[in-house]
Amino acid sequence: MGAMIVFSNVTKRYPGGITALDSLSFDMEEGEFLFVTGPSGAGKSTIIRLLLAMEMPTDGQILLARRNLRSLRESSIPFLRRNIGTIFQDFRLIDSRTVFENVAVTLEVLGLTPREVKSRVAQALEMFGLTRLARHYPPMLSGGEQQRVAIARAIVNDPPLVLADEPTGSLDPLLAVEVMDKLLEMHRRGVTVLVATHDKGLMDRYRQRCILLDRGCRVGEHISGGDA
Amino acid sequence: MGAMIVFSNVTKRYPGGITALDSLSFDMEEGEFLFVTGPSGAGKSTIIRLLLAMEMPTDGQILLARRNLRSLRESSIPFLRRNIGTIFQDFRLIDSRTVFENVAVTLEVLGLTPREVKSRVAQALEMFGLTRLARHYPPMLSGGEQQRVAIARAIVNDPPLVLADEPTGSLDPLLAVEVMDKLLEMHRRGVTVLVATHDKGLMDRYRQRCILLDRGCRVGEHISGGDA
Amino acid sequence: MRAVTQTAYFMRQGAANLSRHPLYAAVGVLTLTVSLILVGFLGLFLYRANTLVDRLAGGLKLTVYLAPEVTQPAADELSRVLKGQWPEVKEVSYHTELEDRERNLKLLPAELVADLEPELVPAQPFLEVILDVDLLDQERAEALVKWFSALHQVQGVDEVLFGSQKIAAAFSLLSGARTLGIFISLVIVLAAVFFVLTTTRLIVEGRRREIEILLLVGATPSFIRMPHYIEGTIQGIAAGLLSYGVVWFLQRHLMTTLRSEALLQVPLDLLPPGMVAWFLAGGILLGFVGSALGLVRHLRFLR
Amino acid sequence: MRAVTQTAYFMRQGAANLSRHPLYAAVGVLTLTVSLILVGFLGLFLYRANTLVDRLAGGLKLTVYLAPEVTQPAADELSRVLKGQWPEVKEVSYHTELEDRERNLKLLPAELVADLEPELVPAQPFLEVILDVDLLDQERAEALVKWFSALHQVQGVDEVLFGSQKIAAAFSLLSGARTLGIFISLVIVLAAVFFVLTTTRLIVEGRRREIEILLLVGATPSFIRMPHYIEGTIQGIAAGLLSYGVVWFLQRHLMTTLRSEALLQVPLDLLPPGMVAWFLAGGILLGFVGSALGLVRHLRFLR
Ligand SMILES: Nc1ncnc2c1ncn2[C@@H]1O[C@H](COP(=O)(O)OP(=O)(O)OP(=O)(O)O)[C@@H](O)[C@H]1O
Ligand SMILES: Nc1ncnc2c1ncn2[C@@H]1O[C@H](COP(=O)(O)OP(=O)(O)OP(=O)(O)O)[C@@H](O)[C@H]1O
Ligand SMILES: [Mg+2]
Ligand SMILES: [Mg+2]
Repeated sequence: MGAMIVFSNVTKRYPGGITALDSLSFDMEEGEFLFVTGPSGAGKSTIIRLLLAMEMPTDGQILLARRNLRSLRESSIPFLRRNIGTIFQDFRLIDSRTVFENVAVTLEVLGLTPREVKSRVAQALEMFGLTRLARHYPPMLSGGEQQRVAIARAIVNDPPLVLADEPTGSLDPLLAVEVMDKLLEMHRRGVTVLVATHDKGLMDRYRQRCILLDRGCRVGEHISGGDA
Repeated sequence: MGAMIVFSNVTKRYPGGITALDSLSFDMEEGEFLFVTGPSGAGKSTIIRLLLAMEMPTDGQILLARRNLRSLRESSIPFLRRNIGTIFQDFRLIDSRTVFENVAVTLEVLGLTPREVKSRVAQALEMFGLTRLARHYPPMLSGGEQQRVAIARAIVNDPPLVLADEPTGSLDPLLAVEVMDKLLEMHRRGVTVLVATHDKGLMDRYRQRCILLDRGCRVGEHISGGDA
Repeated sequence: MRAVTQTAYFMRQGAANLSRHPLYAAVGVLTLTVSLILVGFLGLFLYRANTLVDRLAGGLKLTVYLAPEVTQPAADELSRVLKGQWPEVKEVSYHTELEDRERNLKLLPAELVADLEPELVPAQPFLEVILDVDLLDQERAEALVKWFSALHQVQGVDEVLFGSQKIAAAFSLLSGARTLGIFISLVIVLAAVFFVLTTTRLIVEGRRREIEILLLVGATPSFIRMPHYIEGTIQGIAAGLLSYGVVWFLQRHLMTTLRSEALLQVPLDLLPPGMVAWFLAGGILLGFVGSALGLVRHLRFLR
Repeated sequence: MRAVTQTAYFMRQGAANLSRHPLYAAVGVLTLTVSLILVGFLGLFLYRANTLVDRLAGGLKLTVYLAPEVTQPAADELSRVLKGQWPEVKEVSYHTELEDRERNLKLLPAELVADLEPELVPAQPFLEVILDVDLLDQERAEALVKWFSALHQVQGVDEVLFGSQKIAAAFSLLSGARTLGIFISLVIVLAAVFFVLTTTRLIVEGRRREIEILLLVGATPSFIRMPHYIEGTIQGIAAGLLSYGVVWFLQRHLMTTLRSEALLQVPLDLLPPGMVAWFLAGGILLGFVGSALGLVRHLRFLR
C-alpha cells in the first residue's frame, strides 16, 4: 500500500496576512487512521479544505492518492471529491432539503438509480438513529441530529477516504463514542480516515497516531491513549 | 432576590409529533448559575428558544423575570431579548458583516453612539483574542474563532441573563476553560447564567447546580464536580 | 440624542446595505429606471395622441348646412340647443351664404373661377361645429354621430357633413390608441410595482438570516425596516436621476433625427422644466412603496 | 442507463426546485409573462402603425402633373426613371387628360357641374406615384420630397403635388411612432432579458450555499446547471401559455369594446393561428437564455 496523503512543506497564507499552515509536512498511508489536533486556529480545517481542492496551497506540494493537487485540472475536481467523504465542522447541510435528500445528494451525484439511492440512504439513516427524522428539514433538528446527518452523508457512498472535521463536537459522550467506533470500523475495513478534533478525552479512548498542530506548524506527534 | 426563570409543567410539541419538552418544571434564582445537560435531542436548545420567545410552549407556563411569556405582547419581545445575552449552538453570525459589526449589533440595537459602540466592542474582542480578526468576515474564521465571536456578541452589552447553548463545543480545552471562567466571573458579578452542554469533563471542573434532561423530561439534578 | 444616533445609524446602514450588495442595488435601481422611462414615454404618447390625431384629421368638426331662409337669430337658437345637448361641442360658429360662396370659390381651380359668374357658385348658410377631442369617448361619439345624422330632418337644417370622411377613422384610431396606451401603461405600472416588490422580497429573502439574527438580539421590526426604507429611497433617487438623464440624452438624440422642419411639425419637448422633480418623485415613491410592501409581507412570518 | 437516470433526476430536481421556492418560481414566470405580453403588443402596434397611418392619410401618394404635350411613351420613360431611382416607389400609373377632367368634375359640387361645359374644366395628364410606406425611412423621405420638388424643373413636368397636405404630417407621425415604438420595444426586450438574468442570478445567489455544498460532494458544474435549465424552460413554457391566455382574454374583451362597426374599421386580430407557438418559443428562449446567463456568470466564482 502506498501513501494516500502527502503534505510536503505546505504553506497556506490568506490574504490579510494570516498564515494558516506554515511549511507543514506529514503523510498518511492508505488505510491509516490519523488524529489531527491543536488549539483553535491551528490550521486543522485548512488541511481539509486543501485536500478537497477548495483552496490551493500558497507553497509546497500536496499528493492525494499519488496525484499532485497543484496540477489537477479544474474539471477533475468533482471526481476527486466523489472519493472523499467529508464531515464539515459546520455540517453544511442544505436547509431547503429534507434529511433524506441531504444524505441522498452524495449518491445522486454518482448517478445511482432512485431505487439504489433509497435503500442506501435508508440504511445510513438507520445506522445513526435518524430514520424518524428523514422528512425533517435541518433547521428543525437539534445540533447533534444535524451533525449525525452530516456524518451519514459523508459515508453513505462508502468512500475510500474520510475527512472528519470535529465530527463529535455537537454530540453527547455516548453518541460521540458510537460515531468514533463507526469511523474505526471503516478504518478496519481499509478506509483511510483523518479526524481533526480537540476532544482530548475522546482521542485518549483510542490508540492511534496523532499529529499536534499549533499556528500552522507541526509541534508534536504521538500515539494517543498512551496514559489510558 | 426572586426567581429569574420559572418553568412549570412546560410541554413543547412540534408539528410532526416530536415532543421536545414533556411537562418540564424547574426554576432558577436571580444570579444563579445552572448547567442543563442531557443527550442529543433531549430538549436543551428548546428551553433556550422558549426563553427567547422564539417559540411558544404547547402547554404550561414560563415566567421570566416575573413576566409570563404567554401573556407577553409581540411588540415587547425585542425589549425582553435585549436583556438576554444568547450564545447560539450554531453561532448565528451574520456572514455579510465583519466580526466587529457582528459584535456591534447588540449595542446598535440599544441605540448607543458609534463612539461607545466602538470602545465596548474593541474591549470585548480583546477579551477573546479576536482583535486581529475584527475586519474579517465569519466564513473566513475557524470554528473556534466563530464561536468566540458569538460569545463576545452575547456579553458585550452586559446583560443580566446569559443563555449559553453549547458555548465550548468548537473550542479547544484551554479556550473552553477560559470561556467558562469568563461566564463564572459574570455569575459572580450577579449575572444569571444558564449553560446547556454535554461536555461532562468541563462541567466536572466546576461545582454548580446541574439539571439532567432526557427526551424532554427532567431525569436528575445534582451538583457537578462532585467527584473532583 | 438617541433619535439622532438612531437616524444616523439607519442612514449608515442603508448606505452600507447598498454597497454590501452591489448586485441587489443595481437590480433595484435599474428596475426603477426602466419603469420610470417606460411609463414616462407612454404617458407622453397618450398625452400627445390627441394632438397628433387632431392635427392629422384636421380637427374634429361637423358642418351643418342650413336652409337659405334661416336667419342669424334662428341659427343662434340652434347653436344654443347644440351646445346645451352636447358638452363635447367646443365651438359653434355661424357662417352666412356669402362666406360659404367665398369658401367654395377657394376650393375650385383658379382657371375655372376666372371664367365664372360668382352667383353661379352655389352656397348656403352653415354652422361649423368644432368638437373637443379630449371630452369624447367611444360611446358618446357614436351617439353624437347618430344624433347629428338625424338633424337633417329638423326644420331649417339642410344637410350635415362630417367634416372629412376621415373623422370616423381618425376617431376610431384615437380611441384604439388610447385604449391600447392606457392598457399598456397599466401593465407597465403594475409590472413596475410588482418588480420592485418582488425584487425587494428576493433581497429581503436573501437577508432573511441576517434579519432573524437582528431580531434575536433585540432589534424591533422598525429598526430592521428603516435601513431598507432608506435604501429604497436612495435607489429611488438614483433611478429618478438616471431616468431623467436617459430621457435627456434621448431627447438630444431624437431631436437631431426628427427635427427636420419639413417633416416634423409636432413639438416633441419631452423635458419641460420641473420634469426632473417628477422623475425624482416617481422614483422615490416606487422605491419606498416597493420596499415597504416587500418588507411588510415578510416580517410578518418572522418572529 | 446512467444517462436515463441522470435525465430523470434533472427533471425531478428542476420540478422540485420550482415547488420548493414557489415565490422564486412565480417571479420568474410573471417576469417572462409580462415581457412577452408587452413585446407582443408593441410588435403588433408597430406592425399595425403603417396600416393605420396609411389608412388615415389615404395612402402616401404623389401626383406629378405633366405638360399637355407629353405622350404616353414619354410618360412611361419618366415612370421607369422614377422607379429606377426610388425603390420606395411601389406603383406609378399614367392618367390621361380625359381621366383628369373626370376626376376634377367629381370634385366639384354637382349643382355647378350641371351648368358647366365640360371643356371649361381644366385638366392635364399626370402620373400618380404610390409610395411603399414600409420601405421609407425618415432620411429617404426627406430626400424623396426634395427630389420630387425639384422635378418640376424637368422638361415636361408641370407641377408636383404631394397628395394631400397631410402626407408630411402623416409621415412624420408614422416615423415618430416607429422610432418611439422601436425604442420602447428595444427597452422592453432588454429589460426582459435583464430581468430574467438578474432574477435568475438572485435565485442562484439564494441557492449559493446549496450549490457550494453540491460542488463539495462531487457534483460537476453541469450537474448543477441542468436542473436550472430545465426549471427555466418549464417557467418559459408556463409564461408562454399564460401570456397567450392573457392576450386571448384581452382580445375577447377588447373586441366587445372596440368592435362597433361604425367606428372601428381596423382589423384587430391579435391571435392569428399559430401564435401560441410564438409565445411558447419566446417564453422558452427567454427562460432558457436567462437562466443560462444567470448561471454562467455565477458558477465561475464558485469552486
Ligand atoms: N478565508 C480565510 N481568509 C482569511 N483567514 C482565514 C480564512 N480561512 C481561515 N483563515 C484563518 O486561518 C487560521 C486557521 O484556520 P482553521 O480553520 O484551519 O483553524 P482550525 O484549526 O480548524 O481551528 P478550529 O479548531 O477553531 O476550527 C485561522 O486563524 C483563520 O482565521
Ligand atoms: N422546528 C422543529 N420542528 C420539529 N422538531 C423540532 C423542531 N425543533 C426541534 N425539534 C426536535 O425537538 C427535539 C429537541 O431538540 P433540541 O434542539 O432542544 O435538542 P438538544 O437537547 O439541544 O440537542 P443537541 O444536544 O443535539 O443540540 C429534537 O428531536 C428535534 O428534532
Ligand atoms: Mg476548524
Ligand atoms: Mg441543542
